Amino acid sequence: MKIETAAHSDYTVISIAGEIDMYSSPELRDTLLALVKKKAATVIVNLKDVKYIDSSGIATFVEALKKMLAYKGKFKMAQVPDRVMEIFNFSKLDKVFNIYGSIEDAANS
Amino acid sequence: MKIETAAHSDYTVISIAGEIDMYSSPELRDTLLALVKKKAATVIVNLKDVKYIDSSGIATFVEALKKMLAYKGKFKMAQVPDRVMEIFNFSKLDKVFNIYGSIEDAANS
Amino acid sequence: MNNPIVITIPSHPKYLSVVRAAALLAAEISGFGTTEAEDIKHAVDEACSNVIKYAYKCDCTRKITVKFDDTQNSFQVTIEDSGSKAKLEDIKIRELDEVKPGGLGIHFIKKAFNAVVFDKKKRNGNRLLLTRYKNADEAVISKQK
Amino acid sequence: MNNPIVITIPSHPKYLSVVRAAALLAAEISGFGTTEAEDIKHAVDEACSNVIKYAYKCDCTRKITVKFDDTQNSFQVTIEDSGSKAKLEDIKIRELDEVKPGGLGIHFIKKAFNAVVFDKKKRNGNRLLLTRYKNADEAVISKQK
Ligand SMILES: Nc1ncnc2c1ncn2[C@@H]1O[C@H](COP(=O)(O)OP(=O)(O)O)[C@@H](O)[C@H]1O
Ligand SMILES: Nc1ncnc2c1ncn2[C@@H]1O[C@H](COP(=O)(O)OP(=O)(O)O)[C@@H](O)[C@H]1O
Repeated sequence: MKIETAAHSDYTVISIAGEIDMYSSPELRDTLLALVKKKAATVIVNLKDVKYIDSSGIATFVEALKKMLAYKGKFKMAQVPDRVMEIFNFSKLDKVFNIYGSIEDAANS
Repeated sequence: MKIETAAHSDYTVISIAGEIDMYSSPELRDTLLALVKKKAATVIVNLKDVKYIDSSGIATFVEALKKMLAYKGKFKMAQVPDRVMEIFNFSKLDKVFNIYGSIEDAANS
Repeated sequence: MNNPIVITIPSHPKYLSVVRAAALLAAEISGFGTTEAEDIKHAVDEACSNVIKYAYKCDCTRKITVKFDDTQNSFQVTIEDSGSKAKLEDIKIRELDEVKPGGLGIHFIKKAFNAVVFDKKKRNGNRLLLTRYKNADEAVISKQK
Repeated sequence: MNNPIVITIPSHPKYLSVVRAAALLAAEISGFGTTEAEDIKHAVDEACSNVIKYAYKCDCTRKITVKFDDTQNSFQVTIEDSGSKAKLEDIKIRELDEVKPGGLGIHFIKKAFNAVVFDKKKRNGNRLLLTRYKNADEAVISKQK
């Protein structure tokens, strides 16, 4: 897994590539919780190049979402690959996460 | 491995996708030797989507080349991926095979 | 008869990618399509993650052995460890409607496999048997037993 | 200390893809870059193909066991079979300048590994030890011995 962070004036984009599993999700968690700590207003997670996500990756996103909601921050997802979307649907999280087709759409919503 | 054959008036294009190994090379050999049997004038092997080639795959190409040269047929290769080219270089076959950047270049040469 | 594929990894999360790759290919070789093979890969990964977390309590110097058996009617995956015994009453299956981190692994395992059982004959450690029937009817009959 | 990754497959060419995937990941986990890991994967595939062809004479119902050991100084792959003993005099290394099918496998194995030896201690079958040193100097010293 590779994580790239791009800070914009209104939002931060976290682009993730590769496999999110029990090995890599702690690093993802660190990245997201650092933003939570700073009370980041809007975080957009770009999942375009994610090849795999397991339950630890999903748990990480749910944790970040809940922690951001607590201070009224916005946690958004963009460019979710089909296979990852299937996993979100199965987990009944497709309605819980705010999912957008593009980073632009996520930023402008 | 998947093989697609497209017969044109002057030449036949064999497009190979996936991994060429001890398991799949017999099928490739059958395809090429069927063309040799028909004394096909020009065969262009499109390697664009080849992810892996082992020595059995290379041996199959060398065999087809030699059998085609015997009746003055033309055996050409197109769109060789970098990793496959490295293997050809190492095997000193880069000078033996006729390699082109595109199927068009191979057809027009 | 097909011999099985067997793979042993140290109980460190960095080796889970090896098991996933083997699971995907084993499922594909057994004739499953991409979606089914991905589901099987995912389930095996979740089961091995649970071995590391619960049977080995995150001690990453132990061993996990995963066996893939392809028969005419079923695809069976056997996961063995030498860690602490799983207590069945601890394995809670929570409702997916609650939104909370955790508790999803078992759902992914059950999604891919028709039968998920711990082998009681295993003395020390755990032997988890995951079976996916190739024929849907047979799966239903088995569940009714 | 790292425990090894061990994988056993039936001696059928359709399972070579599983060994290749495991070899690539094992090499990457050991810190090799993409080109080196691809070379290692290729070498292990060629060695296993030779086991099927020569040790098992294409009987695809036997077993091949491949072990990946990562140490500080080397990456070692051990390939075991229970087939007929390799006669060293049969293993010819032909010149690459001749253009002919066959005889390339050994070259790819030697490209990826510094040391390629059959373990003489193995009673029945073969145990091929492939070693790649992580430190180039050490490889040179070892070759001079
Ligand atoms: N191999 C195992 N050994 C012991 N307990 C387990 C094992 N697998 C799962 N469990 C128990 O079942 C619960 C649910 O597992 P799971 O659905 O994978 O979710 P999570 O690991 O996120 O809690 C776990 O919290 C754990 O208590
Ligand atoms: N595992 C083995 N057991 C016995 N003989 C072998 C083994 N590997 C290679 N050989 C011998 O070495 C020769 C060269 O092997 P290789 O370079 O892989 O080329 P090829 O298999 O195409 O002939 C083979 O023809 C064979 O006689």
